[in-house]
Amino acid sequence: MEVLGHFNYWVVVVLMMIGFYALIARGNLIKKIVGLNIFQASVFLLFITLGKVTGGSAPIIAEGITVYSNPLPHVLILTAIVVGVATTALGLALVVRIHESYSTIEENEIADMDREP
Amino acid sequence: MEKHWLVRPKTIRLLWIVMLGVLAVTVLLQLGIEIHGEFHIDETFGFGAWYGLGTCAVMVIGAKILGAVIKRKDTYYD
Amino acid sequence: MISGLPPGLILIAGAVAIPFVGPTIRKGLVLALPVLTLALIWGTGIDAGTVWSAPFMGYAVSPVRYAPTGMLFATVFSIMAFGGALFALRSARPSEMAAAFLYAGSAIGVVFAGDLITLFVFWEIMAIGSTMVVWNGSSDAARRAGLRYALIHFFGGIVLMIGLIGHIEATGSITFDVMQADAWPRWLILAGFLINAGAWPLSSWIPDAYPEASPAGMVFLSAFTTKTAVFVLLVGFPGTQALIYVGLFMIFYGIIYALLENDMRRILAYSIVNQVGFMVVGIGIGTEMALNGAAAHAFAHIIYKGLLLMSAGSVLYMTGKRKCSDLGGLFQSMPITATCGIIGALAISAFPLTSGFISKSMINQSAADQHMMVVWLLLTAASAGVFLHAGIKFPWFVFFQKDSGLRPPDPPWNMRAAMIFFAALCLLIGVFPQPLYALLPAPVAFVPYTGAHVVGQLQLLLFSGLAFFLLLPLMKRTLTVSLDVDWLYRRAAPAVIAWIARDLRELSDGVLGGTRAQVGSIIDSMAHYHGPAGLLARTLPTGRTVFWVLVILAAFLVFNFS
Amino acid sequence: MIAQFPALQVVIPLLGAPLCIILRRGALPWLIALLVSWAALAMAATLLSQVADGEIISYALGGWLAPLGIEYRIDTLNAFMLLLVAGTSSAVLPFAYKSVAKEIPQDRHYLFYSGFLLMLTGLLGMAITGDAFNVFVFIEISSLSSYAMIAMGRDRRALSAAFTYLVMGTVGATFFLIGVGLIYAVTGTLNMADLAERLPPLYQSRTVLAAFAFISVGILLKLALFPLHLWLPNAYTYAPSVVTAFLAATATKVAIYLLLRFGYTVFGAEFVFNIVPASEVLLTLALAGVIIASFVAIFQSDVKRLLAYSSVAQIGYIILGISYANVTGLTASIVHIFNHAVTKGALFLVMGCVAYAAGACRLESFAGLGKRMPLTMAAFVIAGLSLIGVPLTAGFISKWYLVLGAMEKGWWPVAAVILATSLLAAVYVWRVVEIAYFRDAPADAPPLSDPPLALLVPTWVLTGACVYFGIETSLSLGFAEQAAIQLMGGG
Repeated sequence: MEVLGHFNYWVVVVLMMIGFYALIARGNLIKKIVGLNIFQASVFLLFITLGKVTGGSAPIIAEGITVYSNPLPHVLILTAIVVGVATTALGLALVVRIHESYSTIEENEIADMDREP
Repeated sequence: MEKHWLVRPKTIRLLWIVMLGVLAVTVLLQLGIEIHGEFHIDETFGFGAWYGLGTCAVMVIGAKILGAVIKRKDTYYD
Repeated sequence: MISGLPPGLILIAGAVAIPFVGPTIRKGLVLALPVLTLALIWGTGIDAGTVWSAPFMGYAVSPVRYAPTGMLFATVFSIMAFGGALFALRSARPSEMAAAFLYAGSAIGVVFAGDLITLFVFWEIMAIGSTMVVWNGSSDAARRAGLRYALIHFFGGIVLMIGLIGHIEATGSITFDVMQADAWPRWLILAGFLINAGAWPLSSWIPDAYPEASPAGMVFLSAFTTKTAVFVLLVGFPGTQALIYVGLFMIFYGIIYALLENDMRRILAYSIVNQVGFMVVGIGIGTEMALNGAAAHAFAHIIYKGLLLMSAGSVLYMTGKRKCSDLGGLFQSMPITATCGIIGALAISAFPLTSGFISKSMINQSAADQHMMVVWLLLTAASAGVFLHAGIKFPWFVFFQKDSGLRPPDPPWNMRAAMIFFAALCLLIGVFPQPLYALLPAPVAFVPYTGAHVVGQLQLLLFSGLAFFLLLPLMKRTLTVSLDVDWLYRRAAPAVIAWIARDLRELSDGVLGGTRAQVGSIIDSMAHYHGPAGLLARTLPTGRTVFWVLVILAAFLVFNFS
Repeated sequence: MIAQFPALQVVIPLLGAPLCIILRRGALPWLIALLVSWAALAMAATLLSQVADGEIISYALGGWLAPLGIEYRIDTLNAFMLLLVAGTSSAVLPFAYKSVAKEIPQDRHYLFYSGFLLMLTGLLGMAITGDAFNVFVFIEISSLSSYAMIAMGRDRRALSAAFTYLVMGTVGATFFLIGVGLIYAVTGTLNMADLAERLPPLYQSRTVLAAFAFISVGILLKLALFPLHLWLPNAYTYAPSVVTAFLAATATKVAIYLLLRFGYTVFGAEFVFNIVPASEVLLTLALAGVIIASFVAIFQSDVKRLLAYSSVAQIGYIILGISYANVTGLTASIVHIFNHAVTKGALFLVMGCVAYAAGACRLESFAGLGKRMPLTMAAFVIAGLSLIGVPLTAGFISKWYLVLGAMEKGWWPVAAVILATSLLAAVYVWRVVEIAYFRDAPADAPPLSDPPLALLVPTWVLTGACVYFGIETSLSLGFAEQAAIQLMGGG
């Protein structure tokens, strides 16, 4: 089945859409951050599966192993995960401050409070 | 209060007479001066006089007619 | 080294310095700088040609080019700056004086420009300087008229800039020289020039904005913008036939509107259009004599129009009134102002022995020499019309007519001195035309004072005078303004926009099912779409923003794969 | 030593950030930030002088050679951007001392300067690196720090603005990452120079097409091209004055640099303009942005917000120049990146001065400022003229080249739009000037005067630069032209 051949891509796409849906449709700021995380996770998955070679082993030189997975995407994603964690942390910190100032974390209510008189 | 000499009716009447006299002189002067025009019309006798009088009348009346259409109170844009 | 300095820079530097010096130094400065400019212009000499070039924006620009026409205009501009400064010495605020000097300096910059880029740069600075002069009229009307003025000149600048860049792109040359109006870049350049010349239909900015300036401000305004436009037309488009028709239209437009006008300074503003029309016709005819005539007429015009506006400015300054219907009988208490005003009026009407006679005759004569009978007849009729609308109407209604009961004295000494200086110049040039003729770009073989000429002109003018007094009942002053093209952007366009905006609003209200109250004004309707909480500026929730991202991404992908 | 400048350019600001946190007392963090920024400026100037003759510096980070190691690759465009970023931060940091003291609580100053240096690091890194993934890392460094910096604004709306920016910025950066992943999948390299060699045979590949779409949308979001600009107005309006000035002058500009770098160097002009209809897409969005954002700016009641929308319009101009796909248009874009940075920097510093004195930047608070803060408002007028594009200001140079480029293409309606929208710029600048000079302050207004010299001098340095670069163009225009030729020539 050609369409299902690259099932990893399908997983990525589905995760990405779930993430976007949360971003677009949810007014709760924390849910938005969760959506953002799912979206990012889908991209991490994309990179990781790109580097995986079927039947390949971890890239450690050892006797009798000739097929290795590509380690570079995995290394890159380590960096990206760090960035993602930092973003989440910052986002949550902002939500805390927003809650302190507005006493709500619903986007609509915040927008209503901000509307120019 | 005595009116300024220039605006007394007597002076004004005198000014009209002087002016008509000057007008006559300018036209008559043409008798002594040969005019070389580029066109025929400008060689006619007293061309400046009749042409000036005529065109001015046309312009004033033309302005009057146009004015009837485009004049507005001067507070129009305020 | 000093000879390489762009002469306009002296006045511009003065403009920068004026706000920062004390009143005594300022007075000395504003009188000395124009003289210094004149000395620099003539100290360097015509043979200097293009003095230097410098790299700018990847082109070699030549900001200083000495050429006869430019020097003639620069000379009269310096004289005007001096006379205007003398007139404004006590009444003008520092900001107004600075604006006027920026304006005058950039006008001189234009006439010395050796290339189109320098020309454009000074052209735009001139627009800024003149707008600031209008704003210094310091009334609410001045502010609004100044904004309209600025927008029109900004628009003119846009037209000119598109033309210039198109021209430079097509020819690869930035030299400012004779051009043929044969392709759209040149047409746009010509249009840009004509907007500044006050050509119809974009002429109403002159009577709209100029009379809102201060008494001294309008003296400056009358001199530079339209005359630099005449200068660039003279250098760039001599002999362009379309200009004859444009000019003739300007002439009669000016006369008719001036005849209908009640405000004395608006009368004079319309007569600027009329006089520039004569110059434009001369440029359109394009023979050596016609071009000489246009240049000489510009020279003479700046001085007598300055004089007329000084006279009108003095009346306004002393009485605070500018409507003919409020004025009259002032000759009794303002004899110097009245006399000088009459001399200016005679000069603009080209009475023999005044400067207007020896310059305008050249244009009329060149039309005759080219056997353009219709043009000649129209010009002759127009000469009579000038006497009618400016030569008699202005002094008659302001200084004579009925007695308004006003008895203001003549203005302060500096204003009187400026008027007497200019009145003397009008007469001197009229009696001794040779020095002016020597300045003209081409050698002059024209003899103004022939018997036939003088008699013909006297007949024409005196009989128009007769017509004026005979038709006086038809010219009763009314408290009116006349609609002009500016009606389109002051009344019609806003109304149309308001109408469309209202319709759009109804539409959107209908679609949204809203019951928002109808607010008629344009601003409100526009703000509906563009305001802080408007559709296009609203702080969108994050979700909708992300949605847009996806739309653009999808568009990109569709585009890419199709 | 000079040979190590490419690395030091990024490393010194990066080390300065924790230093600010360690030495948190008094004015020390500010001093560190200032010195670091000036050092960065000196290094950027040196690098620019080294590549001025068209040479390209390649620097292998940590001694790992490209294509496996990270390469810093500096040509005229990179060096020009480095100079712009370091120059702007060097000009606004002296301003920061008093402005930050007024706008941000004392106990957070060291965090502010630390964050500022991180922002600087990120932007310098984006401009200098020759590695596609490294770009992502630097984007995130600069973005994360700028979210935090924006949230430091006094108004609580700064928080929601920062949050929106965080979401949008992350989405943009992640899109960029997806694109990079896709081209890595087909080429097996992340080095830009290497990619440039390996991509041409793959131009028809769907993966490459998709990668281009993701990367462009990601970058367009970061550079706030209409209609992806929605995060920008609030972020600029509510951020602290210094941050707004710095971000407006550099952040979107570096993103535009990335667009140029990926468009011309990585994918290649042939791909971008002939295979993908990027020219048409960019032209449409840019024109829409210029017109709509200019109109929106006219109707704003907060001057900072007005200027923010004007930034969106100006970004439209820059993208317009790119869409011409000729050397003149590209030159116009690059020179406008520079000129607009100088102009907007000056204008937002003026806003900083007004905020310092009057506390707010709403239109009403400008009433009578022409008399009460003459030097500040004079700077506004001059920088405003540059924004409009009046001759002898920097803005005119860009406008001229933008129109010239349009004419070369024969797109004279586009030229007309450019010039007509500068009329709109005149209107929105005029609205502020009118209130400042023609409307008197309310009778009960507290007395105001020009801010202290510490604020005025930096403002006037940038204002002076608006005029200087309008007359002496060999630096701005000269390097822009060289960079444009290098990009177009595939160098």
